[in-house]
Amino acid sequence: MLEPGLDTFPKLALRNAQRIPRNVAIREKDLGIWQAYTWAQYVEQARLIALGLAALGLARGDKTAVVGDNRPELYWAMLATQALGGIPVPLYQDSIEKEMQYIVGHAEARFAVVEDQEQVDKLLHVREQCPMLEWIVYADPRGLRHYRERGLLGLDELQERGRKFAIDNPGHFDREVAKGAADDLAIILYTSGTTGQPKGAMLSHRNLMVTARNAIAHEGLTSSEEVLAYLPMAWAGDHMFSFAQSLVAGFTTNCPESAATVLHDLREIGPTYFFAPPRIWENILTSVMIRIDDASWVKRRMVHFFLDVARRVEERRLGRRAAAFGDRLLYALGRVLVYGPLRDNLGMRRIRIAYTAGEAIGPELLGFYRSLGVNVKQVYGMTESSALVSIQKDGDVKLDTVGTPLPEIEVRIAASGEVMYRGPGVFLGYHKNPEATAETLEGGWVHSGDAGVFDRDGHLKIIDRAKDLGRLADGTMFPPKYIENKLKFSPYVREAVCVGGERPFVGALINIDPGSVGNWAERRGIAYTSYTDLAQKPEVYELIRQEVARVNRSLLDEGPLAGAQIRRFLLLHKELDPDDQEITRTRKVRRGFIGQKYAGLIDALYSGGDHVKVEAQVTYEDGRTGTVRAEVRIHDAEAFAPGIVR
Amino acid sequence: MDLLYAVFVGPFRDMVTAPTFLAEVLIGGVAAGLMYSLVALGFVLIFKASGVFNFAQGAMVLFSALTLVGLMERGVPMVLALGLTIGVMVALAFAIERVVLRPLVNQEHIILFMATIGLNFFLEGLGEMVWGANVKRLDLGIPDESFMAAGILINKLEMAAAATAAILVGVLAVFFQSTKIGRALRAVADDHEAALSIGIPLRTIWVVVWSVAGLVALAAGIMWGAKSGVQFSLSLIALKALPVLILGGFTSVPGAIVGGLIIGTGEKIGEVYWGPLVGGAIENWFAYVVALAFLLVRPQGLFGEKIIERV
Amino acid sequence: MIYREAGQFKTSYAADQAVFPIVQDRVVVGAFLALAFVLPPALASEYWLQAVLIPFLVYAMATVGLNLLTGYAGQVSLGTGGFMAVGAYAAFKLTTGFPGLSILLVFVLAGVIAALVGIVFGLPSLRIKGFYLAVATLAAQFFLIWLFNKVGWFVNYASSGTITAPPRTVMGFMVTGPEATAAARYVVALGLVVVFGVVAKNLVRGRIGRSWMAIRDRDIAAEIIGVRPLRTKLLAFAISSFYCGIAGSMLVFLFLGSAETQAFDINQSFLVLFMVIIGGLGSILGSFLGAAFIVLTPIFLTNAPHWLGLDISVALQKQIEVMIFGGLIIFFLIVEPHGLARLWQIAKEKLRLWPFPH
Amino acid sequence: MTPAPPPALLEVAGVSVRFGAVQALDRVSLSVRRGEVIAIIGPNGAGKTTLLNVISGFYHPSEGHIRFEGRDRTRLAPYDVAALGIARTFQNVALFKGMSVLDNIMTGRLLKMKGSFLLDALYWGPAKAQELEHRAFVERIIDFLEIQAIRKTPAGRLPYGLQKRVELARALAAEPTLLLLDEPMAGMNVEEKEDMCRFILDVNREFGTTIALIEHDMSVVMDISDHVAALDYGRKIADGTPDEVRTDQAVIDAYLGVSHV
Repeated sequence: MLEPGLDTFPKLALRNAQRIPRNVAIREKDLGIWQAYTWAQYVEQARLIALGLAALGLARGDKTAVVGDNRPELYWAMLATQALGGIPVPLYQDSIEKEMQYIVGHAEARFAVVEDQEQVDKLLHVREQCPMLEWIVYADPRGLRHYRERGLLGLDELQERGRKFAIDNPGHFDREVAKGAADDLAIILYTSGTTGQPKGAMLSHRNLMVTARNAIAHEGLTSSEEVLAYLPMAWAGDHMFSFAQSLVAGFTTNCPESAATVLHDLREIGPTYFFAPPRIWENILTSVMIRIDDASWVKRRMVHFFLDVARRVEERRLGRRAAAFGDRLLYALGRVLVYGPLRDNLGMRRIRIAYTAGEAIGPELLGFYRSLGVNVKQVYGMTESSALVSIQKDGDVKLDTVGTPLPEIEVRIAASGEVMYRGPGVFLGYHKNPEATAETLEGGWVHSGDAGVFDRDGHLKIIDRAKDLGRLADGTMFPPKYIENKLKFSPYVREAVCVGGERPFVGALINIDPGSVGNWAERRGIAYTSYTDLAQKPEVYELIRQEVARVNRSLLDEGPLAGAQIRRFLLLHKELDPDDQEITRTRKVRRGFIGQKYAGLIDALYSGGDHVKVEAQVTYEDGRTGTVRAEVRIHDAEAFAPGIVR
Repeated sequence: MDLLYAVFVGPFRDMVTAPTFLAEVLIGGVAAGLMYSLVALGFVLIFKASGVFNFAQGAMVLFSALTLVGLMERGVPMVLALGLTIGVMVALAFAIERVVLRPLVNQEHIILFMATIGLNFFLEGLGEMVWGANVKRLDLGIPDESFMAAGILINKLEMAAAATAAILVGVLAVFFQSTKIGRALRAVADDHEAALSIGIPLRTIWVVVWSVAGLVALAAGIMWGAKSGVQFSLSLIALKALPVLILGGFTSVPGAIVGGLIIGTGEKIGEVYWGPLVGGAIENWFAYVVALAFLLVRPQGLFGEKIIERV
Repeated sequence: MIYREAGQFKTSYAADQAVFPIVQDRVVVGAFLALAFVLPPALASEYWLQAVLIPFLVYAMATVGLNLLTGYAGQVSLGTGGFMAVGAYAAFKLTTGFPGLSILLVFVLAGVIAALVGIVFGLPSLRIKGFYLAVATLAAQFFLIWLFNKVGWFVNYASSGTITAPPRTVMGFMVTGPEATAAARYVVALGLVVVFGVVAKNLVRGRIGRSWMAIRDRDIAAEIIGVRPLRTKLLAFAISSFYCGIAGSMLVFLFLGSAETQAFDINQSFLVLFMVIIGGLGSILGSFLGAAFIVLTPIFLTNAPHWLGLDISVALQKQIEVMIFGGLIIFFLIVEPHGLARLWQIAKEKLRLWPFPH
Repeated sequence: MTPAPPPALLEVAGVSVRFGAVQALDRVSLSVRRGEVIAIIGPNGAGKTTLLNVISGFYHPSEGHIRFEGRDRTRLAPYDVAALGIARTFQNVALFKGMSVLDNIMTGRLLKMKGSFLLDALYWGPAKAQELEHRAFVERIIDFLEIQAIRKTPAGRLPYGLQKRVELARALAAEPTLLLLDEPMAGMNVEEKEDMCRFILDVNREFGTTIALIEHDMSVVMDISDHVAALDYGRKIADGTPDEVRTDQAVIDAYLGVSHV
């Protein structure tokens, strides 16, 4: 349970400031060097912001919208709001005005602390529809010097007001913090939700702190960990790893200089505790493969040779079987020649614990990083569970499961195959949305929305989204997400959508990765102009056809899924884009929407034709829309009848 | 007081009192000046055509002389030896273009200048290795005696050298001004890429230029060698050619000749009349000081064009 | 491959601008320097000290000097030999004139005198550039050598015209003169090179270095942001001649023991120029690499034939050596105009990027 | 009564420049008020760059004189002009190719850096402190012009658009009161032009720097300049607000090329 004096994050921060005042709490790469703030400074900054917000009239229960890249100032603003009993509501920094307006209105935020002019402009437009948004505070004054809007002020001015407020109301900050209790609302995280409007999951201090503490104990994390905070602050994962666990364990959070320099900063910091959604692991792998392909023939041969050695050694290690003596020797050599330098180049050399979270990951992708010696483990959880339900324990890692539940968390499989769980981390419900809460929360148990099974070692295995788990016309099980992940392991596939519910066979709409396929085409002298043109090249179809064959071959020996091999596929004429609502901000496929929008394409898959005309509406970055017309080819895939030796 | 007298008045008084001696000194100066001009011509040719300050011109003078003498010592008759040496120098031009100039085509001039320094040492080593390093007599059938003409001692050999130099200058002046290749050379000198872009065959041009420079070097080598023997110090005269180019300007053929004469006579007079005052042997630095003084006044030399820095 | 850069981030500008920002480099260089002071005096043979290490240090000092002038400030100079001579003769006059002076102070004062002479011959650099400036430095070279030859005062009217290093001690050790052991002379030379190497590195990475490089790369752009051309160029001449002056005095006092003007002729200027070009224009490290390369090549050439079993005459060897030097200059200018320093840098970058391509 | 206009920061009075027979500038007079953005337009060869060069001190006018902040400085050398607080960029980028972007910008700080030579040699104490202090200032400019990613790349290797931005950074590093930009947007694509316009306006607003720029793209001139002067054949043919100059017949003729009889 939580000690009474330490049951909210502000109290925790004050304890850190006493116990480890000189430890570095947070760093930010700015003006060329890493500026560091100790826990004492972290609390001092948050205190001044809190007093400033109090001066502006922030009362207990008020909401503060927080928008922008990962910045110390924004983390302090969250803690400051909580200190006054307010509730921070982080938003995705790249969300367009329409989305922001819904969330700010729904959460009735009176205050907003944002990063820079870009976010200020958006919020000023949002304020026309949401009059309750009184105060907007910006951290970076760049370009805002001449703004004269009411209720707009800089962070320094806010802290200045805080100092004056502190003189008039001595002890106000400490009194408000003391009022905080474990079950107060700590934060509202709007889930990107694959269907309909975003839902605001309410999480209490207890939810987050108990989950954080259990995970820290479970994994043996210490106060000397280094974490890179680069994922959107509105994502439950970032909040758990970069805010909750940082406060509980006292380790250091590092904010990159800008979105463009993340990989460079990753190498500079060399974090010891790292987490990323599967698409980041995919992107890094793709960039590694492209750079290796550009190397000289000798170096290329050497790297691929040692990667194969590592894969063999890792497979044996996972199966707890000793690797062949020769392989062990080669692996030792490989560590000096390839794995060590590769990890060092990627900034992963110091990683003790790494998670892949947010979505299911292809086993081959996870296996690749583990074979290099990066201790990546799959983690299962969602916003409604304070991000963590189950973790793979060191030494008990499998490529295709999500490990065992954390202490104090029970997990069971409902009759429909849906995963249900209960525990201290379960959220309080959806903000102002009792129907959705009732749908998801049943007597303490949460409907995860994922279909899964327990394997013999008690590991939970997530197969697919519960509602997406389909059946083919002939009843064979059809897990679209599972198959899509296998397709996405290939560096040439960026996104894939499998269809097949109540259909004779499985079909796939595939998004090629313009970067790697473009590079592949250039090396073969295939000239192409646009993305659409590249996607329709016969050679590219042949390339993807081999990838589909690889997936079909791996589905062959998955027992019940053998029947779900992909029979026909097409390459989409445009990239699926969050601005067109085809995928969410964290790039999860919105199956329902795509089912309607590309119904023509899907029917063509099953009509036996070898091409189909398509006309699709596209929204550009500045909100204007345009139409893309293209002729899309359809190909049969090479499938394998069960029993044929691979 | 007598120091001022000794520096400013004394020498002039000596000159007036001994005109014949003065004439002889002058002729000696002219002869040396012509030698400098011959070497300087080689520099001007290459600089005019490729913008490269060919530091190796001195080594080419030595190399050509060594080859000629080496062949003659092997019993090859002079005319044939001359022909063979010319062949060698043209081959050398091909080699230099292929190995050194082509890879460095549009590098800055400082890089090319340093490359020719490397070339200079390479040729010195090669020449000595092939033909040995001892001093060799080179007789051209022109006896090295002098005869009295109107009371002035004139050396036959120097006259021959003067004649050769004059002929060469005439040929080169015509070559540059009016022949097709001449104009192409001037274009290449301004800007390699521009010349390439209008179809001037840069490679052939450079081979032609370096071959001609090789021949001029051979001529200088012969004259110089005949006068003071073919030995290592020949390549040092390249350094002496620098002041000549400063005076005459790097790009003008007549300038090289006039510059050579000024430096040659200036040195001799300086040595004879002012030398004793400061212990003599001022020959080896006097030329540079003169050139330096001249540079401060007119950085681009007598005939060179003013270099305007385009902003 | 050997680099472990993950986790080495900079929290201060001082750290970011350090000469060796990466820990691995700092460790290697630190260890190397420590060993350089300890191992050779203890283990190296007399031959290695006298014929290889001491000349390397002397020429390294001169090369750093010339590199500051030609590599960083872009002013071509063929007068290195002359300025070294100034240093040597100044040191000789100082030691004979003021026996009490400590030898280290003599070296520095010799450098200062050379610097003053350098400024005089640097004056023309305001009006003339490039090759033309080479003439001014040639004038310096020939004039200075002629001066030391002709004027007896410089050699204290010794009939032989040579200057010899009188015995001097530093902290009780005999470092110059006949009794000074090679090891003692080596340590003093190394001390000087390290100290002034660091000074050169500091100058180059600070505002002075930047103003030199600005003049070198685009003098009109330099002028418009406040760089005064003459003052910058003269500073370059002065500092460069300071280093050459010290190198000259080291040549006599710590290496040869005695010398005449012939030891500082135009060939010395070319030799040091080779070291700068092959080593790498505009790189302090390049100066050391160039000096080492040019000092070691002849030694390698003298021994190589014996190893290969064919013995060639000394003369032929000398000629091959000159050919190789000339050939190498051309090779380097084609393959890598920035010399060994650039090759070293590329090798290092390859190691840091391993296994990715450079 | 509109308040008296603020004293001119820069006063060019009857300046002429002649190269041999070529009359590059012919009795040009121009006044630049403090804090304004003035665009100098005109067909090629109108003498725009020559005017900038005269102000920068590369050429000395054959007649007329130039006053800066009220003091006459007609015959100053370029580095004295820089010391007055005038910085500039060049038409075809004059970066120091051998130095990194950071060093290029740090050279802009040379006028602000003093200190003794000896301390520089030791890179110790005040010399080191000064170096780090100026580095911190330069970092703000790097952040301002969003060139953090190319901080350590050699200037010679950058694409054209970025080189222009680094040159602007170097000029800003000198904290000028007057900034002369010679076609800052030549050869840039639309996006780069928008960025450069934003930077120029930010410099004018955030630092209050007076800016004189040569520009051909009339849409840019209209957008960002408060005051426009037009030159043709070395003579000033128009001077006023952007709209006045755009509709001025002499300017239209100059651009459309009426035969100069």
